[in-house]
Amino acid sequence: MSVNIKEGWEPKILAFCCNWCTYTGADLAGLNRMKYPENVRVARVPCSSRVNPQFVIRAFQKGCDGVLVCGCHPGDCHYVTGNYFTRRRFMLMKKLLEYNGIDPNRFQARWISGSEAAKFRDTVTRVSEQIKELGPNVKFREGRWS
Amino acid sequence: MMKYSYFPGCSLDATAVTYKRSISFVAEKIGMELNEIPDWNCCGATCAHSRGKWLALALPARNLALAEREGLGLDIAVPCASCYSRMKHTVHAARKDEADRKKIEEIIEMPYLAKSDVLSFLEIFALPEVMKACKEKMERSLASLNVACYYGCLTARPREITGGISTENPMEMDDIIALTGAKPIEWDFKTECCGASHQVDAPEAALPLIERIFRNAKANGATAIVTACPLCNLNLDMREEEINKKSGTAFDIPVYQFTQLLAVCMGATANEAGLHKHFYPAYDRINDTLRRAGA
Amino acid sequence: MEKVLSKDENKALAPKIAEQSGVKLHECYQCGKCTAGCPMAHAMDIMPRQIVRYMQLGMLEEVLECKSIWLCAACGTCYDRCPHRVDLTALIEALRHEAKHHKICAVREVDIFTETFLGNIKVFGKSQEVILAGVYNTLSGNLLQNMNNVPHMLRHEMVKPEIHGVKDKEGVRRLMKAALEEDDK
Amino acid sequence: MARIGVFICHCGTNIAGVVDVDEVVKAAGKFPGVAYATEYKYLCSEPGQQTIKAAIEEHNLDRIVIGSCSPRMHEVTFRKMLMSTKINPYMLEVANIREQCSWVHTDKEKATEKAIDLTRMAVAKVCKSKPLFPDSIGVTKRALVIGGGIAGIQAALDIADAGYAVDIVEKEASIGGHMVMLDKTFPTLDCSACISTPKMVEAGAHPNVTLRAYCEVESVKGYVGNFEVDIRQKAKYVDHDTCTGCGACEVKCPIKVSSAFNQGMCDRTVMYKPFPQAVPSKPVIDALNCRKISGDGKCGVCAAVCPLKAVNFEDKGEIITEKYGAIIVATGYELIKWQDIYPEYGGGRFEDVITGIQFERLVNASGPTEGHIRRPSDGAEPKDIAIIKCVGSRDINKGKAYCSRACCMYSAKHAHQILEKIPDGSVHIFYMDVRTPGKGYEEFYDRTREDGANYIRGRVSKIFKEGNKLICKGEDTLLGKPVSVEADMVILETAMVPATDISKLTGILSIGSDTDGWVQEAHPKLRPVETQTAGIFLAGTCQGPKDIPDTVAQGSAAAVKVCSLFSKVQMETSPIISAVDREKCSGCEMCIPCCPYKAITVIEIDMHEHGKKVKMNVSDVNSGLCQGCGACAGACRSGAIDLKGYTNDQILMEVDALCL
Repeated sequence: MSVNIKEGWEPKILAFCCNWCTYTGADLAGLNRMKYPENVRVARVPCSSRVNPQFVIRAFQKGCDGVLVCGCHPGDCHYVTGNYFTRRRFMLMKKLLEYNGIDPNRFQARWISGSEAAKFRDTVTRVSEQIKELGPNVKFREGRWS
Repeated sequence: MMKYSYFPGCSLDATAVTYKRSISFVAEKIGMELNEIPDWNCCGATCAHSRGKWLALALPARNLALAEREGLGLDIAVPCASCYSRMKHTVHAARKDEADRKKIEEIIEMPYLAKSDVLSFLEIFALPEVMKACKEKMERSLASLNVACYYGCLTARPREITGGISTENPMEMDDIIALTGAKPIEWDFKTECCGASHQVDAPEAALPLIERIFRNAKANGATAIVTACPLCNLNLDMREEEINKKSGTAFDIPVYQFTQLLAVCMGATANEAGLHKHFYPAYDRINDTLRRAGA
Repeated sequence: MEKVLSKDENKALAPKIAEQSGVKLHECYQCGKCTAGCPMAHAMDIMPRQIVRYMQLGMLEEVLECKSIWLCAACGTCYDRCPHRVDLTALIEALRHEAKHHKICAVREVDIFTETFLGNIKVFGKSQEVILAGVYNTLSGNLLQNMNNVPHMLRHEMVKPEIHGVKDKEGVRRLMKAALEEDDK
Repeated sequence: MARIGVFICHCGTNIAGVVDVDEVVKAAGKFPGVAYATEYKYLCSEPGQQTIKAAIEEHNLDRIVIGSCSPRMHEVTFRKMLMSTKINPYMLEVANIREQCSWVHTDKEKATEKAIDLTRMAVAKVCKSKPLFPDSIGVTKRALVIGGGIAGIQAALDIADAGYAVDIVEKEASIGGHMVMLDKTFPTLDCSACISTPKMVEAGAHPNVTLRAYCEVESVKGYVGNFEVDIRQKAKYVDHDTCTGCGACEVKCPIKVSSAFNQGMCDRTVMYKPFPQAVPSKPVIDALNCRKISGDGKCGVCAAVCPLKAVNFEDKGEIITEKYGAIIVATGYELIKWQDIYPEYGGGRFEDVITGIQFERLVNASGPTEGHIRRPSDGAEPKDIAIIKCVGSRDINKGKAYCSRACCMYSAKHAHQILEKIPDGSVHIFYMDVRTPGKGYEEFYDRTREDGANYIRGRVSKIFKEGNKLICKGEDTLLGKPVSVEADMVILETAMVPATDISKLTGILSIGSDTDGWVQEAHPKLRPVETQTAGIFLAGTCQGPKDIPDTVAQGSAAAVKVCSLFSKVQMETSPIISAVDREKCSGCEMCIPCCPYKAITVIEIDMHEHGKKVKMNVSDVNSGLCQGCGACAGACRSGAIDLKGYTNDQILMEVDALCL
């Protein structure tokens, strides 16, 4: 995928969404025909704690411009303690990305419940705008050899 | 520290002489410093915002900017509910939207950063520090006086702009009046409008607004009504006689400013508290109450 | 002849005025709580609720020509108690500006009072109550209004001969001119 | 090499209206491993599923990708379909190109490109899928119903009649909930006690029903079929086994407090039964107000007069732990605290401004006034009564946005009862709409107007007192005129809101609640009595405002869900659970603290290392306990423990596919 920052460049953002809360919220946003930018691709996971930090690094390595991890609000997790692990893991992840020279704002975590359709739309819209400002993720792409 | 910039408002130098005298007496007595804003202008009251949005924002802005230029960095004390409301609207608009603040600066040709807050006399006298100061200065009691505290509409509404007291059943003035030993009664027209300038430009339509205030106060056993605004006071005090004649009611409820009752209890003479300056005779009710309370 | 709603040409003007005053007309479901609480409703020709109804249907002239927008005392009760937070006070304020723009005013006295009051500020920078009352009475034609209170006012120095206006009268006048230009844009 | 079949659904125009389906099929055809790609108008329909089955045979496919609506809608449908083919139901991936693509985007080109990306991710993931086979575990054939109102009672009785054991946990001293407080019920006006007390007695006496009154749920562990629940039995200070409910102690108890059951309209003794027809019909001591227990200790009259020595002041209550297979939440509603949010209606200062339920107690024969309508301030019979509807409902400024559904009918009933009991009385009802959605409801509304109730369309703005009259200022919006009513008493029909401690319970059960705090149902239309969590169901007003007919219907509905769960000898468990690859596991035990169900343990196994037999500690997953959250797989550094259905490989392939 050639990387030329041409006008109208659209960021590619991967969002890991937990099946019980955020994925449901996203579906509800669809049910209510809410509109949001097209550049987020959702990958469904049973719980936000399923997201191994290696997946996030792999996404950036393969050229993703932004990664979003969404789950239930702390205390509401369907698996009781899942999102506590998510929270701890991804505070460290922000530091790791900074250490690697990736702008930590490319990676964000949000708590979105099954009934917060509007919050999902607003999160996707805001994150897309933020990533668009940051521009394409050239850091890893140049290093890629495939 | 009880130090404020002070915006008296046009009516204090005219019909609201009772308010002006009692404020200066009480302020001096409890050591409250009121620095009058130099060369202040009229806030525009209802007429400005009836005519235009920017006129309504600009007129109070000049006063706020003058206070800011003084550099004292004090909050602004405002005795009149209408001036208070208009200045609060300007501060709210300036703080909410940077573009509006800049446009106000352009219109008034002065810098205005909306740093200091605007406080009504009610909010100031309800502060614990001021309440304590007043309590210490109490010399006499108005024990048997049943007072209906009338807040008027602009001190309470709109909520998000005044941001202070309850819009239906506020208690600030009740607590202040309780300091004098008088009994603030429970009644239902605390924040119902008195008609303000409509008493002049639409008198027949507006007069019932005052009658129903008196009727509810009387029904709940009030022997005095207390206000915290020159215009509410004027409308109630000046028209009680007129209503008794027109509607055949027998309201006998004098109307005071809350600072007058504080002044009387702090030892002010009838003259210093302006008790002889009311349209509806107000001296006797205070005098009898003080005697009965053994002043 | 009935009102043809679909064909009204200045139908777009009503929503624009509402939007300027931050009011979403569709939010009002005509419950009547504003009229019920309005202190001046008894004297109004169309009820506060009906003002919103006319605006919802884009029927702007009826609202601009009504007495209600001038009898409103701007006390804010309607907005405070409205179950859908429709700011009727702001809407009526905007309608007054629009009516003034079209030189329509169904309650002449209110307009005379406003103009006299603002005239006072333009001249003195402050509102001189005695001049305000005098000029208003003459212009409005009810010469003896409140005259019975004048003796009392004189005796108790509520009304003083000397006029203490603002020193920087010129500054206040410039400010008012600039603000009104902005308003009349 | 995998032979994948890709099927893109039009869903009528829901998908095809925005996404160019043919483009997606063309692109999908070129993805690695795809042997056949096509599209169809309605894949979830019977003919749609037939086309897929035919294609599987014809092109000898071994895994399927479906681009359609959300997997949460039809993944189960397509898995059931695959059961009748040679393909394992878990060799399936669904790309969500409706709720998360066509419905939320307008730009056709970008939406199509996104649909292609989502399909490419699904195809990449399905390449790494492996056949999975569900396990099965035992089911405890005992149900727990939380809440003893009519919903809980109905559910418990239906479960008990189906032959299964069921416990009702009720936090008050008696079951009955709000319904038993009512006098009559609309639209047939049959007396509420006459139809609910028999049900209460039946529940009290049913061999399969265990009544746990004055209890609260402390904690819930486990999962569907195998819940372990700690129930706190609050201290009753009366041994209900020996006590016969003779009531001697109640009569003698010297201290009186406001009766919550009678909505504060009268007092009750501290040793009390909430109401005469209480079930269990044995008293408890309200410890907080008891002089003996929390006062100066100088009392004990009840113990003295009790012929059976059933009173025990040392009772500390206890924690009972029970195993259950299913839980039904039926905790009901409360009325909004209107006093705090409506100062313009007096904010509670006027004694004669009461709520609808307070009026029900006034007009109820076993209420504080034995059914005579007397106003609280002076006990006089009110002649002119005003009823104000939607107090707290349909009001985003001070109350709740929603409509509370039942008040239109129960206010008409109040009007009817007033006009029946006070012949020369008058009733004015301030309304905005009269919503009569049930059978016989509109006819009941007609009859109320026939009885002489005056309906005035408009909200009341203010209630104030003059003399002993309450003035209600309103507007008749049909006339366009301000009107007011001078009333002797005012009834506010206040909004229903969730019970105050519902958030504690939803936390314990880790089930969701919606933005207003009501328990979140799995799907508002298709799964109204289930929650997101398998094995936990709901019934009645805990899910949202509703009237008694709907509540009872939901009670029975939830019961049948429980019975269908209990009808299975073994319960199939989801095969999407974790498993450990012992070759890779270093025994670091990082995964163990991550598991909320304590499904991972360390075991010792024999391994061969460089030819020598060696003992090694590795993790092991108990397939019964694991619920498939994947927290362990997220923590494992060596990728030894992995979640079937969402393996590391599958997700990494998804990520790679996105970034091509």
